[in-house]
Amino acid sequence: MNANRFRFPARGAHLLFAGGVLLLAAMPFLADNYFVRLATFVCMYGALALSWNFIGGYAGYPSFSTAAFVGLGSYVGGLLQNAGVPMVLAWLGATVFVSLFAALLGGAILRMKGHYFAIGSITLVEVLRMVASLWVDVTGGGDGLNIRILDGGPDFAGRVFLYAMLAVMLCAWATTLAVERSRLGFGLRCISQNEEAADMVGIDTNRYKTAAYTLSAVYCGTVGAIYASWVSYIAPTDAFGILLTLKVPVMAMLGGLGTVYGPLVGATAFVLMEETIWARFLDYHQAILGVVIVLLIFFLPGGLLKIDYRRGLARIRSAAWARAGRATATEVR
Amino acid sequence: MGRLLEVQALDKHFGGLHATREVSFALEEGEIVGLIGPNGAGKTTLVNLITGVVRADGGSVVFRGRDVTAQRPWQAARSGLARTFQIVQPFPQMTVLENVCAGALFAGHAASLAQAERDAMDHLEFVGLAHEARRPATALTLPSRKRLELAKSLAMRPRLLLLDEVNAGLNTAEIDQALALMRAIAARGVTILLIEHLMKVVMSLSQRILVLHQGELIAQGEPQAVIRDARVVEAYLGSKFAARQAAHGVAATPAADTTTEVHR
Amino acid sequence: MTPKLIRTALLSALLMGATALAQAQSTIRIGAPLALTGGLADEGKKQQVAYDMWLKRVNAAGGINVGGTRRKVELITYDYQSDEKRAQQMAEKLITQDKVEFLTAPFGSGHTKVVAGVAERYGIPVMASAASSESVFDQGYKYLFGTLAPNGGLVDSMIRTFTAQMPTVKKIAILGREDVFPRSMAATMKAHAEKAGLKVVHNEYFPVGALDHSASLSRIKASGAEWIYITGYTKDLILVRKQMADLGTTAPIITMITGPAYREFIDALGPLANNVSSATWWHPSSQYKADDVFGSTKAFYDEFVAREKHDPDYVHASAAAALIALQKAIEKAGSTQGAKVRDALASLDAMTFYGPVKFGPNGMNAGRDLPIIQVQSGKVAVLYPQAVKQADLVAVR
Amino acid sequence: MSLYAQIVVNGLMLGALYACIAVGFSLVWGVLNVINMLHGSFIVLGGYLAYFAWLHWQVSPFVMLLAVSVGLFLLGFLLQYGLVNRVVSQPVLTTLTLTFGLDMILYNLMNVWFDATPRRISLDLGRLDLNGVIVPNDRLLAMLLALAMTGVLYLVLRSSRIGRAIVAVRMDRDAATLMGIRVGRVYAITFGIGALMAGACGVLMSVVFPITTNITGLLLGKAFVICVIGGLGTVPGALVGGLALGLIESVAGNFLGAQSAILVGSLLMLVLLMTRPTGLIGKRGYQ
Repeated sequence: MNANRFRFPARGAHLLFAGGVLLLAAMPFLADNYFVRLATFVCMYGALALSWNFIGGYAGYPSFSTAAFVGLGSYVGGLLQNAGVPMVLAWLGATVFVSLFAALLGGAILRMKGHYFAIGSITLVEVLRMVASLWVDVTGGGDGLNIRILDGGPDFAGRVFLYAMLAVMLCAWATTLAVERSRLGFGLRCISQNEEAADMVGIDTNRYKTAAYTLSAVYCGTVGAIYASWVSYIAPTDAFGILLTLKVPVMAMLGGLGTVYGPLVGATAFVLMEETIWARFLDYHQAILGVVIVLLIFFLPGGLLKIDYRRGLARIRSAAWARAGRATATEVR
Repeated sequence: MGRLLEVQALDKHFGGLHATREVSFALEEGEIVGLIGPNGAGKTTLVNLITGVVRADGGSVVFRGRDVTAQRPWQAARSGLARTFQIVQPFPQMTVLENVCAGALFAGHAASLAQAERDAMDHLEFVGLAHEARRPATALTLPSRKRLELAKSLAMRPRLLLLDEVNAGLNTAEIDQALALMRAIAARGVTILLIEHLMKVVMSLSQRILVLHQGELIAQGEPQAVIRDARVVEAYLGSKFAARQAAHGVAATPAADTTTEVHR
Repeated sequence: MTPKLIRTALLSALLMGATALAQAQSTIRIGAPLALTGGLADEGKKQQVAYDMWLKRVNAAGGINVGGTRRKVELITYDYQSDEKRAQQMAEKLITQDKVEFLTAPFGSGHTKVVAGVAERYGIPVMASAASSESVFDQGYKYLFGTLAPNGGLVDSMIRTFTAQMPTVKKIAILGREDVFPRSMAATMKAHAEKAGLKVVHNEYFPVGALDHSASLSRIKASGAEWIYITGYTKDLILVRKQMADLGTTAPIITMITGPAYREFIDALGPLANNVSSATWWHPSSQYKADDVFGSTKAFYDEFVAREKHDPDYVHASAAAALIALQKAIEKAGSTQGAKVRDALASLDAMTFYGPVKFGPNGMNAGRDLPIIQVQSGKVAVLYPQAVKQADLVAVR
Repeated sequence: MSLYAQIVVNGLMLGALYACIAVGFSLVWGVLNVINMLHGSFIVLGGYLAYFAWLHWQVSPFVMLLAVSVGLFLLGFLLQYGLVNRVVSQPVLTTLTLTFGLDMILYNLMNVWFDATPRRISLDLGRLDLNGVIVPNDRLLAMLLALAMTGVLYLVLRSSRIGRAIVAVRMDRDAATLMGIRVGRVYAITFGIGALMAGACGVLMSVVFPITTNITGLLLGKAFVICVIGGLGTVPGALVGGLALGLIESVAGNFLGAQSAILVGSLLMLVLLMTRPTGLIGKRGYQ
């Protein structure tokens, strides 16, 4: 994970992003609810990928806790709502709860590195799933949890959840920008490259890693809670889905690790890819998606954004260093 | 001149190996002290103990009046203890500038990233790497990397700088430049503990010398006096040689072997 | 690049949508999100087969008669990969993109809930062919109708028949999968068994994805139960039965919900399947004369065997029946409008090859005498109802 | 009394099966430092092959054991040689994602070819009754096979040329390269062996267990837990871990109930990960 693998020509990227956000926001007026839902998924996965990027991209820790946080968020949110808490407050409540959970857990789980951490984080998903299905009195066990369906018709519901998810995605994006330009982001990049050396230059690695892990949980919690209200029914196996926990890192990789826009590009590309593929090939969509992933590993190791980078580099190879310099400057300022 | 560092009976075992035995010494503000001793004498272990990389089994380290025996490396770094490594370890995927930035930002108490970058630039100027600032750290030559390592440690605004074999693998010309650099650093009022094999460097820089042998501090004091110390000579050149010298009444003058490393 | 990608996808799909709209006038479009891959792939494929059989028959007859004009039927199926998120996404796609007027629910109570949740918002009737847990239908969804009878129905007649034929049986051990349908089947049995004066000596749920049951089975063995009652998916039940044999855990009555109803259960267990009893929602031996596209149970059975080379089970039948019920409701309403058809469904009282279909207030098919079956020398024999009874309950040796 | 004896026996029998599941996975992990997401599908593939051979040509699974082993070895070898080797030195995430992608492909193909119907070779090998304590023969066989596979692997790694090469590569890749070992080839062979073990385990499971594509994820998950409990990447570790997990689940399942049993297993794994990442037998390597 190359910290300054490249710096997206900052202004251009932001403009593209703004355009994208506008398009997503305008979806209810451009197309029917299926596209609204698609847009909602793009925002949802975008937010998740951005969240994962904090721990997986910047700190370089292969975390598979995403589903744990999402599931936890959806249960907490659902339970709060059933307890009569207004929807939006329930979402916030879930966010807070999940953040605290991650913050407390981080210290312990981040003692592991590499594979160990990967497995530890994925086990967390399993453990929570088991708890959710065991704790019948609260979670309803395997029967799942019903949340009152939001009335106001499909169009209204569609918009509510699209804008909710979009808002979360924007928060995640803003947070990423802040981190990217902060002491924290710089420290995390140091950690991802050489943890001992980072320690030596005075970085409190444990605190930084825990911060990254917590950041990677915050918005997962929100997304989970929103999702729960959206589907109005959650069950352990789906809420704590292993598939989700594997998908999100793939999306981030697909876009480009440790960058502001990589995860967003990756999530969008992945969702659209899935949509188009399964629709065309009823029997083989999974295999095709697999092939796509394999090809990506070989031909786009740096993620989709790398393409622009390569082209850009080729064009202005001469001015490369100067550019990198300006980039560093922008990143530092 | 106040007391900067006080090491009390520092003890460390690695399994069967007794790495340091009850080592005690002190450093005064602004001193340059050489720490010498044959390979495996426990020099690096001592540095690791002082900077909190490894925990001492016994004894204490007092730095600027605070007991820092139990502190972690990052705390050491922030409290003004900087060290360079025998094997330089930069952040491979960062530019030279970013590497130094890290030091300035997290230990050098730079107010902001911008501030850190300005400081970093100054330090790069100082060690003469300014022109390389934008290059990836991994693209540097060995001597330049050593300079980068120095710049990084300086950026940490150290009160005490522990230089672990900064000259290993440099040629005579490069060593002379390094010497000049270290003098300049000292001139800034940074206290330096210098771990060296090259007697030339040690002799010309150090005001005092500590000699470590098999984890034990066998001698310390004036450079000239120390290297005439029988136990030191024995530690380095073996007992026979020492005996013969004693017989002939000649001393192993440092001039005899300047750039070549004494032991071996 | 993000917006560009979206825009291209947008345009292409808008085109798809347009064409869909064009067809919508001529044909009746029914959407079927199916689990063709993932955990429920097997069951999903069963639904697919049954739907297709019905579709062929209907269109061969010129389509469904809507207020005098026969309209052909088009069935749009998507694989939702047994993934809840995708299931609802498919439902929405089918409704908004493919402009379907009706939906069928996927296999299983959980995913039925999710799809019904979407359809409810649009007022699109959903035909559920494989959801039997009240918890699915007590959500107050007005547009959800299920062809399976409530679980309670299964359990009651079973307790009655078995205790009648084996009065000595007093102690029952219950082991259920922690999952919507199996769980409720186990819970229902516990409640009703206690009401019927049986002693529940063991009551436990095993987690989704258990690879071993020896612990539970050893304890059941020690509990001295005379009736062992297990609920789960086929692969669980195969494993449990195998391990029961391994551990010598047995009882005069071994019931597995709904193992013996599935051919693959018997195939996989061979002799071990013998004398395992179960209840099911439908069995080919219960013959009905019907006024539907198949005409009679036999006709359905013959066509199915000719096509698939093995016996149909209740999933096949129920899936076909669900669409038959929908067809009848449309004909009755003389319209394809969601609300009208919904009302027609609510008041429907039809006789199908699958048996009578009459939806209760919560949208579930009214309970009726459900077949109780037992595997006897490799074949499924019906023990109840009397009308189609083929054999008496045989104790497991 | 006999119940407790039974609990222990159950645990060991289950543990043996678990060990079977984990050995190959552990080997690949240890030597290649690759988490092989394909492992579960390899097992199921082996099971299917055995099943269909038995169904159509009445080939005994024990004959198939050989054929399947060879087949999967080749499959594994080629996959590693052609694909995984190219990224093997990259970060965890890369190799993991690659094998994940490959698994999606294999899973999908199996789903189309064999469909997800749960199948089992309905052979029943009977059981031993040691005054009240029951030992199912097929599980016993699984245990023996697990022991045999582990033993053979252990010997191969210690004594054969390729074995020593594998160990050498595991210890220090670069040094091994300098010593003239063709690391790529060694990796491919190791991956092949891993697949072979998975296949063999699958054949065995097809007698004990209903085989369906749905359990691939489950098996993979178990392999994870076992490897961590036993110690990552050591062959004996897989055996110890398998048996340990089996016993834990059996005991916990008896006293806490079936659900908690699995939870206990996972929790234990988490704790081990944090406190003793080298696993129960904290030995790295095979010597």
